[in-house]
Amino acid sequence: MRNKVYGSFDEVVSDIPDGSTIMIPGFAGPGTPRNLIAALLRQGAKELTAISNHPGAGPFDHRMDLGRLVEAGRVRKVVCSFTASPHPSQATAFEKLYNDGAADGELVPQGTLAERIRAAAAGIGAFYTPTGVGTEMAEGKEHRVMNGKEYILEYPLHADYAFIRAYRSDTFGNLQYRLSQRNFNPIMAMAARTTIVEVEQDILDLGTMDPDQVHTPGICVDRVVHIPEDGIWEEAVYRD
Amino acid sequence: MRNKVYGSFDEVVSDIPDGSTIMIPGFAGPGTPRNLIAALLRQGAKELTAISNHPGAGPFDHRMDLGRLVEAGRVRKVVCSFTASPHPSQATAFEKLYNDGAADGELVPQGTLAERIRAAAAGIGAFYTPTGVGTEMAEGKEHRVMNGKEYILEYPLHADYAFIRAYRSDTFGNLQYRLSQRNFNPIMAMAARTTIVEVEQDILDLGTMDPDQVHTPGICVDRVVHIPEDGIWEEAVYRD
Amino acid sequence: MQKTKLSRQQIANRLAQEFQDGWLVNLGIGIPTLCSNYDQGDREIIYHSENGVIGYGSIYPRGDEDLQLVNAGGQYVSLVPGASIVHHADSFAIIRGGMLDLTVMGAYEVAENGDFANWKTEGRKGGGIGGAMDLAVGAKRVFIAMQHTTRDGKPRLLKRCTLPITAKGVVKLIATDLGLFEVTEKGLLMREIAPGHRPEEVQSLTEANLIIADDLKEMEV
Amino acid sequence: MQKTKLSRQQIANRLAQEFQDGWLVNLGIGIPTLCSNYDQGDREIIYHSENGVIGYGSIYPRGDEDLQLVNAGGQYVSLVPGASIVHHADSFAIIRGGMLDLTVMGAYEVAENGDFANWKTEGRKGGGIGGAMDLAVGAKRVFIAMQHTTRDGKPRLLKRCTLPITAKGVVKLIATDLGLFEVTEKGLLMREIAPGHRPEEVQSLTEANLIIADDLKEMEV
Repeated sequence: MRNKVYGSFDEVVSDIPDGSTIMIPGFAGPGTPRNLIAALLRQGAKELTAISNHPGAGPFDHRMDLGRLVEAGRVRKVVCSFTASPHPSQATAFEKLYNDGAADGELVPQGTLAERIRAAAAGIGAFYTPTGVGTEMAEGKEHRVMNGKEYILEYPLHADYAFIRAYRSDTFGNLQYRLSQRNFNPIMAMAARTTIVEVEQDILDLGTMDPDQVHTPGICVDRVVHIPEDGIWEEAVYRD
Repeated sequence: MRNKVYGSFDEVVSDIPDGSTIMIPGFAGPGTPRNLIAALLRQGAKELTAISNHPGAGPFDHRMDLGRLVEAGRVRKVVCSFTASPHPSQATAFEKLYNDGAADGELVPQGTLAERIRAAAAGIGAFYTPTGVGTEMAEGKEHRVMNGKEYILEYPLHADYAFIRAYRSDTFGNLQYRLSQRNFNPIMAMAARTTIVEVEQDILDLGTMDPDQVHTPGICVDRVVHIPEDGIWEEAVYRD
Repeated sequence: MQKTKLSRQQIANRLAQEFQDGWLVNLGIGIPTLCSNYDQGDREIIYHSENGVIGYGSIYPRGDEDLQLVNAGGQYVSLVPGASIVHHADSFAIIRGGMLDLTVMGAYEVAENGDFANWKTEGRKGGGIGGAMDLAVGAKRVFIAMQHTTRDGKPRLLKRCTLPITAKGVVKLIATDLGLFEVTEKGLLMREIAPGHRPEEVQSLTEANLIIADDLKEMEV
Repeated sequence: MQKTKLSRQQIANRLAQEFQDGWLVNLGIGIPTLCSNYDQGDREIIYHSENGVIGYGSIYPRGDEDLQLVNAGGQYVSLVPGASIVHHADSFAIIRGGMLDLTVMGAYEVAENGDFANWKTEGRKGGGIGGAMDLAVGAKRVFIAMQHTTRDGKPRLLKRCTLPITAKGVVKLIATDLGLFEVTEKGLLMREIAPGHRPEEVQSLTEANLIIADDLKEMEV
């Protein structure tokens, strides 16, 4: 099977045009594609739409994440489950721009976000979920009662690119994640038109990954880069 | 975590009442819970509804599967993607009863079947799929055009029980499948109210299965039985 | 008796004592994640985190953490034997599909009708929902762990929520630094009270009318 | 030149020659599954089976098979290096989500407008759909491998399908024991013909009007 391993992060993001929609996984650190984000920051693409559970940090967290792209004014819109942080002390870079009207936001409950991404991957046109019924999130949405329970209609979220962080990959792009690094990675890798992966471990030869233990099939992956020693690795951030 | 290992197949199916809806996985052999089906045949429950890709074989295939329950007159209805076999020479036990009006059938395209099972597991009220549009399968169903593409509305399939065939299990019921044995097993295990598993390999101690390599989390599993040496094992059936 | 308010960990512990053997429990960001620190003795509770971790344990001491393993609050946690990992869509399938026996969440406000609000504060644009709305409609029970009043001393247990709600009528039990409260058909029942406090004191910090349990207990801290 | 009809394997081989390097291809039950026996040389084709097997190869000789590994037709197959397994909902997510470059299926009937029928035969109650309807709407291209006529010699390449259809207007290419046919806007184009046959013979066994390609070739068998 085709070798999808590239030599540099700059190379794999070089063709991403202004106006692209990019899925960015990660949950409180693990699984965040930091090297790809850093490369896109260098590359210069702007007017981006990001689909991500969180719009990235602000000044309170120095790590490379979506917040850096937002800070740099390169993001037009974020679809996420936090357009404001739970604590005003941890106001994100996005939140400031959003409040000023300089960036757009679409607030989506986290499970609906995951399901909308999965629906895009699965070719589902729309689905009814009970989440958000009776709240502001349901306003303006189509309602339907089925078997005595109320649901609202939600639509798939498609993307041009997914940035993925994996633990292991073979040369074809079969991926494995480690522990809570998995989070949104498998569903985003399946949903986006072009899937680009940063990988922690040395790239495996074809045929050495157990077919039963692949988390993301290589057919969903387009480009793979191994994170070099001087790349961006996960680091500890403590929260009370 | 709780030990869910039982000593016999008869024990784990003993409480299944008449009229139950049971999900039965398997695809052309691999992943079919043959020992649990045999136990239910001995147990005697009737008026069953089965949700299964295939309604089980007929006289042309001697293996223990859903077809034996159908033959014995214990199945009222089968929801499946084959209410008739592709070849009349391989007419199933179900097909004969269905033609005579002695059993009911609901014909569902295979991907819609999988998605309806997954929707039940995921608490989704209904979903729009493009599958079947313009065919008899779409008749009487709600249609909707979204982004220029036509979809039909499909509803979840819930079940009282799922019979599962797994390769490995630990004492809590964390499961792994081997190769194409996986098929419907993971989604049915998540969707049913009570999930009962037959396991090929020796049951593992808690903590010996890699958390990253669990295919079905033990929280979805209720009862586990190890297949004894004189149990029903997969055997070769050749098809042209 | 010395007048004592419960600490964050003590609030978490009090709710953790209500967990039943074998329950699958989701812990939300804030005080709730502290519940996994409570020693359940012989009872076995399986903790689920919205990011797909099933079967985690106490929060790890600094320096010993695994950087790839966090709970809903982004805290580094341990795994228990029998743990498993699923992706985000499967994690919320488990939530929405009704497999959770309980979810414990924080809240800005809880009303006596079981409504609660925890995603949007006064005067701010946007909000932080996270998994709260999915958890609130999906779990069999919703417990709330919270401070009894705002930093300015304003009540948070209300007749009706003033902030946009997270879900309608789902809250069953609330632990605060001042007591333990059950949402009943008749209203908010105070079952336990913080050491050294009188019911009238707690009522004065509560907008909802409190029904005082006949067997009102002082909380053990 | 001896008059020869193509064997089942030869029909499969002819379609397999059309596969492009790097394509993800689903093979349906019947003649289509034989495509994975064809030696693609330097071209790399990844075979997907609806039961969640991604990256399988030729059909296994009897006695060497792995009993846990079948293709869509229930035949025991080999895996190629880089293979992976997914469950049924993910397998059909891949299908419905548009990742397949091609699906090859059998059919009872194909019409010149690209409709085809392969799930319900005349006068039978019920039908056997399997994954056909999902594959037909999900894959980027649909090719059909079939016998040119019924056992009674009746045409199966029709002006309009008489049986209930599987999907509308999706078929691009058809290989039969008598030729290779492309569905075009003008009608059914015969690009190749079985050895020793004349176009009029094939037309006489075909209800649809055949357009004969200017460069009509004899098939290599």
